[in-house]
Parts: sequence; structure tokens; C-alpha cells
Amino acid sequence: MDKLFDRLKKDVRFQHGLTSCINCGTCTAICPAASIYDYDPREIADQLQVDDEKILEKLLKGDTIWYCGQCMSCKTRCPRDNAPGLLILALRNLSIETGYYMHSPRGRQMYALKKLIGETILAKGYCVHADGVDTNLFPELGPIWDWVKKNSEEVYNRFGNSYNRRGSGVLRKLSDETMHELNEIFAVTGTTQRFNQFEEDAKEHAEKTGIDIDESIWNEYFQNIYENPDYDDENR
Amino acid sequence: MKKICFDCIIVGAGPAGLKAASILDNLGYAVCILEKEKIPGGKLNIWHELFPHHESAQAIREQMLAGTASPIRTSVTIKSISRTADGYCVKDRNEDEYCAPALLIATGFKPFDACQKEEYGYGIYENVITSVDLEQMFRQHRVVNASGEVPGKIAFIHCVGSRDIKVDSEFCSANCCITGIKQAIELKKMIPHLNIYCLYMDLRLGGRFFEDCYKTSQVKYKVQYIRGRLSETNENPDQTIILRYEDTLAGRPAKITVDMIVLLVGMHPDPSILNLLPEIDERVGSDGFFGTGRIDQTVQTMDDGLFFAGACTGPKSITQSTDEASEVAFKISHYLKNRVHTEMEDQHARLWIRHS
Amino acid sequence: MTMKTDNTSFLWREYQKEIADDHYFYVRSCIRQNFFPGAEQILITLLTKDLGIDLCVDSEHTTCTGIAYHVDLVKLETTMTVNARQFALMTEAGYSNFLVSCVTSFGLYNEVLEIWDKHPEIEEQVREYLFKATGRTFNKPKNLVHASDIIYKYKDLLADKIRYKLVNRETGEPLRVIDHIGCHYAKIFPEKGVGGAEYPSVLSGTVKAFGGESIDYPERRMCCGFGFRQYFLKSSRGYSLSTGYKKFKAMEPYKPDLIVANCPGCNYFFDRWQYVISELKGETFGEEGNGIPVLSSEELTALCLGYDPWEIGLQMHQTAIEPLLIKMGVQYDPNAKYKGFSGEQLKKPKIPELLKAY
Amino acid sequence: MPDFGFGIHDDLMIDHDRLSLAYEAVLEEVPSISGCISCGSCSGTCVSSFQSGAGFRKLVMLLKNGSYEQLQQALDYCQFCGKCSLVCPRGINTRRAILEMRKQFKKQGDDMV
Repeated sequence: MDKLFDRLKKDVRFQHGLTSCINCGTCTAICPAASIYDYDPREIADQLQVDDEKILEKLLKGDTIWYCGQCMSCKTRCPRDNAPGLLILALRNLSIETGYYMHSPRGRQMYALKKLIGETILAKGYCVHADGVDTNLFPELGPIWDWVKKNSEEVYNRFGNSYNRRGSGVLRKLSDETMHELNEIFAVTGTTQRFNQFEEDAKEHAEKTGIDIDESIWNEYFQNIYENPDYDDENR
Repeated sequence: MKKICFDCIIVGAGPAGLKAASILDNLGYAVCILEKEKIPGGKLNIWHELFPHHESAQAIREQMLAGTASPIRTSVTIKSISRTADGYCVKDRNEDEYCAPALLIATGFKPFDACQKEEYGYGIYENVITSVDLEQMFRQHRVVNASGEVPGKIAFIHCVGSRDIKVDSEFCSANCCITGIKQAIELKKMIPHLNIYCLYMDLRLGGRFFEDCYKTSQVKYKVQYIRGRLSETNENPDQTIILRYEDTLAGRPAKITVDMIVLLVGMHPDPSILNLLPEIDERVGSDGFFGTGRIDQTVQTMDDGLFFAGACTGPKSITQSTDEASEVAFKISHYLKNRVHTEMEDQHARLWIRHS
Repeated sequence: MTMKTDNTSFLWREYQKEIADDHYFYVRSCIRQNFFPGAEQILITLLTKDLGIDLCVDSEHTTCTGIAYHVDLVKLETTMTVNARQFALMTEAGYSNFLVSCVTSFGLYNEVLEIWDKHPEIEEQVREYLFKATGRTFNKPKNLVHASDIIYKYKDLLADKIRYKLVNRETGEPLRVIDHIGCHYAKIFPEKGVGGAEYPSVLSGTVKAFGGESIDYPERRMCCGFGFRQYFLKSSRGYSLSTGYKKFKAMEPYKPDLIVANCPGCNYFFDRWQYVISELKGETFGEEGNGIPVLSSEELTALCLGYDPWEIGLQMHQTAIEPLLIKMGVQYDPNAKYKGFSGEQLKKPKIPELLKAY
Repeated sequence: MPDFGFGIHDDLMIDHDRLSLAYEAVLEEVPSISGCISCGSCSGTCVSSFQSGAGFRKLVMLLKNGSYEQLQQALDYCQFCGKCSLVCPRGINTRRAILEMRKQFKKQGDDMV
């Protein structure tokens, strides 16, 4: 297998994301994640300046790379035109490709995201759809959302009159052909395979940690990693 | 409209121009200095004290002016520079012509226009000033914030317009670190209770006695150094300024609120004379400064009577500028001597005036 | 962007991007169709009816996969190919100007076009993927703009038609407006935003044209806190809330009458975090237990032009909009707020403990 | 109130507006610490930095930033071997400074010394 660094360098986001770092910290200064987690984008850029396989492997297996919120504020400020946010995308991609993402609690949350967002895309054609979102999963949606959900036909049809039906208004149903095309694109470009990998890896991990997992979204494993990815570490 | 001939014309009456003139006229050459400003002295006119010894800029200026007997034409706006068989002819706005076999460009530098770093708030927030503005305050012996109060907390921001691809200047201006330290000490002498913070990436203090200055600022004046580059400023309702940076030694984002911030603006090339000069593309560096910046003398000089000295060939301290000017003055002398030997007909070019 | 340093003052402040006059192919936002569907719909009306712009409202375009991309679910190749399909639909419809209502999408389309620009071999590969999966081909858009760009471009024209200015009817004072620009609008590519990344004028310019006062406050340029995976996973949702809270605390001393955002996600978070903060901390940021009303640039424009607040979906906001309506003197029917599509009076939603509801 | 399942985090940003009283006090006794240039010679030579993760440079930084908890932990590891004062290019009386730091925290009710 290629060296990890060689694989990382092939990612166009790595190429665009790092020229050279002078450790000035203008990125970390305004990084929302750095104010909340033990996270420092400057350090990540600095660590990637040297071709050190061990450092890279540690990053790929750790929690750190999953803390970034992708606001890309770092890109605006860098005096050397780096973009730590892009490096993060390249690192996470490699972490998934190598399977190292399963080494860290925050990496393992990929399964929950696949359930929440990935499946919505392949079923509805949108990243988010009202039918799959409720105040149990997202309590901050508030009482107004319970009202919307309860009266969804009455509420949404005011805006284009095509809720879950063919048409061009909001939350319209996409045609079977479109959904077929979307699925084909996912298959041809390798994301379908990636989704299957998330499922298989999750199943294996669920079994190892003695947690139930099934096809439904609100299964025990989903609930665990959605609400507390460290559940496993705490058990030990 | 008149035409005057000299041995050498110097463009710029700053430290480099004045130094070169003093040497050339001591060697017996006829020199004329052209200056665009109303008074000679160049940037000495905007500084109060000079690093590292806190010498008076005004006194140094007087000294330099006293050192040369050459005529200095001020308020000169150059309209054109042409290369003639005899050397160079510089024409000003009044159609006066100054001709000489040698032309020395000593046009200095331009302080970085801090408005370009929008996120720093210069030109937006009143309590954001530059190192140049602060010198003006020093000259008036009055340092106050926008509301006219004596500040209690000031931060110096290093590398403004230096080492920054976002404003198209990736070089280090080399003199801002020491300028900041000098100004911090000056401020502390003026306002003893003041808290001063310097936000730096590296402190580049290569000059003689610079490190002394740094240590004095730390130990004697308790200036605090924070390693992190300013990322953005914001203004509070009371017009104090919040700075956002990373404390890179701690590896954490950080903030501080101050009454004023001083942006240590870099030294940028002043390209205004470039359009007037004959083709010299190969003698302008990728950074916009004149000359090649190389040690190799054969690349350095071209045998065409055009010379450069001072901060127009790269960021320099006054000492470095005058050192370079001295060296270039001797090169000019050498050039003029060689010319006299090879082209006897040039003899008659010695100082004559022709009214036309 | 490289610009020579002589004679320029502010590099970006006056910067104007290219915004085509007419003939747009429109792509929707996932988030906004769900939470602020009225904004999606009224944009179409504003452009076609009020401005007479030719707009293609297509029914077969999908998500751009932006959220999935930034939570690392889909591969870059997939995202690029899905985006290519959107461009194919535009090409097939005979359009070359692409109008995006979502800021995440806007940033992503720009990113993809930039990648193709720098790496033509990647574009070639995406063309192959797309053809293999769908049999489609595409042209790249000539002009890519965000919904707030068009409103900005025609702000003066719209201001002439305004029925309600952004002015407090009682005092005659301009309303104090916080503008929030979605991070991916200009932070990734400053040259793609009106006014660049630091002080974009795309919203403040519109606010001023409509009679309001734009407020500068600390944390103005801080992200709303979305954070993609940080928000979607409950375990890290505190990231979003904390960042949002920081912004509210920073804007509080300026007593804003209104928050305007050009990004569907930001709109959602500013609206909902006020509810969560009121429940968790017992704090509200407006007057008398009201929150600070939050509008998108379309909602704001429509409201000023005199559209019925419930027709543009403002009843779907958790933070009540009524304090703003009253200040502006907007005539509205409080009883029509919770009416359905059929005209039926729906049962009112539950009321939060602290945050005022109407 | 609904059970949101998440809350508002503490801000991990360093607030340099907060004056470090302990730093001021140590500075009073050992003025030479203001000359620290964070070069790290001390950490490089420190016999216990591999355990504490902090050489003298970092102690000063933690003291200045008011990160007292971390500082106290790190201080515990110091063996007073004095190597840091041998290598310090600014001639800081590091030994004296560390003793002063310890004294500071003892004063504030910490009885670790």
C-alpha cells in the first residue's frame, strides 16, 4: 500500500489547502472550534508540513480532525494562503478510506450521519427533509416545529403547493428518474460503497461493544453514538 | 525653462540621497538633488526618535543637510526622464531640465497602506493607528486616543503589510520589529503606567544594539510580548478595541481589549518613478524593490550610469541606507572617472548653464 | 486576488462582483425549504413579478450535497458529479446564469468550479462520471450568483417600490439591523462576494437602501455556529449553541431591532437558538421577553414591499416576528397567522416558557 | 423545559484582559522573568519536562495566562536541579522564580510545597 502521505497528497484539497505554514495563528484566533475544543488548526497545518507517517496516522486515528466545523474562516485570514478547513476534509476522507476513522469515537459518528443525512439524500433527493426531522432528534426545533409537523400538508402547500407531490414548489417529490440518476451517480463515484462501509463497520463495532443495531434509524447503536460517542470508552 | 548640467543627479533628498551627495561633492563632483516634498530629509521628517539609540530624527536631519553643499531642489515633480548620448535628462513640471552622465535613484520606500488589511480596522475604527501616525503624535508630544484621553493599554501589531500573501507582499520589512520596540519604550517614558503588548510572530532584530533595546523593553519597561499574529479587530461601544489572535505558545485562541492599537506598517517599494525610467525590468526584483539584491557585483551594476541606493533597493534602516549610499557614491565616482578617460569630449559637460 | 499596492485604499470595500441582469436558472436550498419555505417561494415572486426577471424554476434538480460533503459523508467526486448534473439541467433548459439560494451551495459550486479551473483533468473525469451515470453533458455557468446578490443589485429599484421602510414608525428612527453573512458566501472566495470577505456589503447595502441602520458589533464576522457535523450530532450540538450565544451576547448592547442573514442555516440558528437560550438560561435578547426577529434577505425585501407576513411564511419562525411588524407599522391580520393552505384555522402551536409568542 | 441534551460550553479562549496577580507577585520578587524570550532552552534541558510536559518557559506562560491549575501540576514535577538556569540565554534566575511560584500558590491555600 502507498504511504499515507502519498495518498493524502493526491487529494486536491490537500494541494490547495497547504503551501507552507508560518505558525502565526491567525486561523486559530477566529476558529469557533478552538474556543470550544482542545483544537488548534494551526497545529494541524504545522504537523502536515513534515512528511511524518506516524504523526499523520495519529491524526487519522484520533478525535482532533473531527472537531472542525467547516466554517472556512481560516482560509480568509491565512497570510500564506493555506486553508486548514480544506486540509481537514482531506484528512477525514483519508481517515475513512483507511478505516482509521473507526479508531476514534468522533470518527465513528459517521454512521449516525449516514443514517440522518445520507439516507435522506437517497430517499428524497435533499440533505434534510421535514419528514425525517422531529423534536426528538432535534429538540431545538421548538414547539413551532411540532405545529409544522402536525399540519405539514396545510403549512407547506402554501408555498408552491407540491409538498411530497410532483411540482416545482418547496419539498416537492422528485421524479423516479431523478432519484435513479442520483443513485447512479453515488454508485459510479464510490459513495454508495462508502455508505455500505459505514454500515458494516458500525455493525462490527456494535457487536464488539454489545449494543443492538438494526435497519431503523433510532436503533440503540445510533442513539449511543448520536448522543454520546464516548459511551464505549466510559464502559471500559 | 532652463537646462542645467551636473555630474550626477540624485532623485530623493532622504538619508541615502543626502549621504551620496555629501560624498560626491567632497570628491569634487557637481551634484544636484531633486526632492518632491517641500522640504528635504525624506522620512526623517516623519520620525521623532530613531532606533536603537532614540536619537532625534530632527537633529540627524540637520546633520545630514549640513554635510552636503549640493543644491537641493524641493517640490520638484518629475515629468520625464530620458536617456541621452551624454547620460540622463530629467525634466520637471516646469519644463526645467537637469542633465548629468550619472543618475542616482534614492526614492526610498512607501509605508504600507494599512487600509488594505480591512480586518485590522484602520480607517474604520478611530483607535487603530499606524506606527507613522504614532510618530506624528510623538512629534506633537501628545499621545491620546480618539476621545482625547491618555491611553492605559496599547498593543503593537507586528508584520502589518509584511509576510502576507493577501496583500501581495510576502517579504519581511526588517525594521518594524525594532520600530515597535523603540516606540513602546518611548511611550513608556511618556506614560509610565501604560500597559504595552506586542503581538509578534518572530522578532527579527538583526541590527546592532537591537537586542539590547528588546531586553530593555522587557526588563526595564515591562513591555509584554505575545506570540501570535493579529487575526481581527472589533470595536466595543466605548471605542476600545478587542484584538483576536492565538497565543501560539499556549496553543489557544486569545483576546485582549486595549485603548489603542498601533499597526507596525511595513516598508513597501515606491513604484512611482518606475514608469519614468528607461527599461530597467531586469533591475526590479519580484518584490518590487529596485536592484537585484545579489552579492555578485557583475549582476549588480550595469554600465549605463543609472544607480540605486537606500530603501528603494529593499527595506533598510537609516544606517544601512547611508552605508549603501556611500558605496554607491564611490561607484558613481568610478563611473564618472572612466567616462572622462574614454570620452574626452565629455570634458565640456562640466557645469554650464544654457538658457533656452 | 492580487492588486498592486499603489493608490488603493480599501482593497475590498468598494468591490463589486459580476451579477447578470436577467435569465437565471434557480436551485433551491435543502434547509430553507424545510424551515423557511416562504423565503424560497417569495424569492421567485420577487424576481419574476417585482423585478420582471426571467427565472427557470426547475422541478428535477436535487440537493447539491453540500451538507453531506461538509460532514464527510459523500466523496468529493460524488459532490462534483451531482453539481455537474445541476449544471446539465441548466444547460438543457437553455440558461447560463446560475442562481443559488443557499450559501453552503454557493460556496460549494464556486469551490467545484475552482477545482475544475485548476485541474481540467478532474473536470474531464467528472464529465465521464456524469455521462456514465445519467447520459447528460453540461456547460459551466457563465455567472454564478447568490440570491442576496440579485436583491443587492436591484436594491435601489426595489427601494423605490417600498411600502414599509426599515424605520421605527413611532420614533422615525432607522431600525438597527445586524447583518450576518453566511461564512461560505465570501470567506472562501472573497472575490465572489459583494464587498469581499471582511466587510461584505451585500446585506448592509440593502438594509441602508431600505432605510435601516447597519450595526457593526464585535463577533460580527464570527460563524453562526452551524459547524455541519457539530450541529447534526447531538453530542456536539453545544458547539453550535455556544457560538451562537457568543454572537447574541456581543450584539446585545447595541439593542438591535432585527437580524438579517443571507444563509438559510444562519437564519435557522439565529431563530432557534434564541428559543433554546431562553429555555436553558432564562435569557432573551429583545425587549420584554421578545427575541430579536430574524429575517432572510428575501423575507426582509418582501416585508418592506408590503407582502403579507404569513404569505411569506413568517409564522414558521420560532422567534416571533410581531415586534418588528409593529415597529415598522406593517398592517397584518394576527388571526390569519395560523391558517392553513385550505384556509382552515389550525390549532395554535405550544408557547415556549419564556420567549414570547403571539 | 425540554431536555435538549446539550448546553453552552465554557469559552476556552485565553482572556489577556484578566490580570495575573500571581505573575505580578513573582515579577516583583524576580524581575528577570520579564526577560524570558520563550526560546525553550530550559524545556530542552529540563529533567522532568518529559513528565510534566512543561519547562520553565511554559511555567512562565501558564503563570502569565492565569492557567494556575495546569501550572500547579507542572510545578510539582520540578526537582530544583537548576539546569534551566545554566542554559538560560537571558540569565533568568529560574530557580528563584520557581520557588516564588510555589510560594504564591501555597499562600493561596495550596499546601503542596
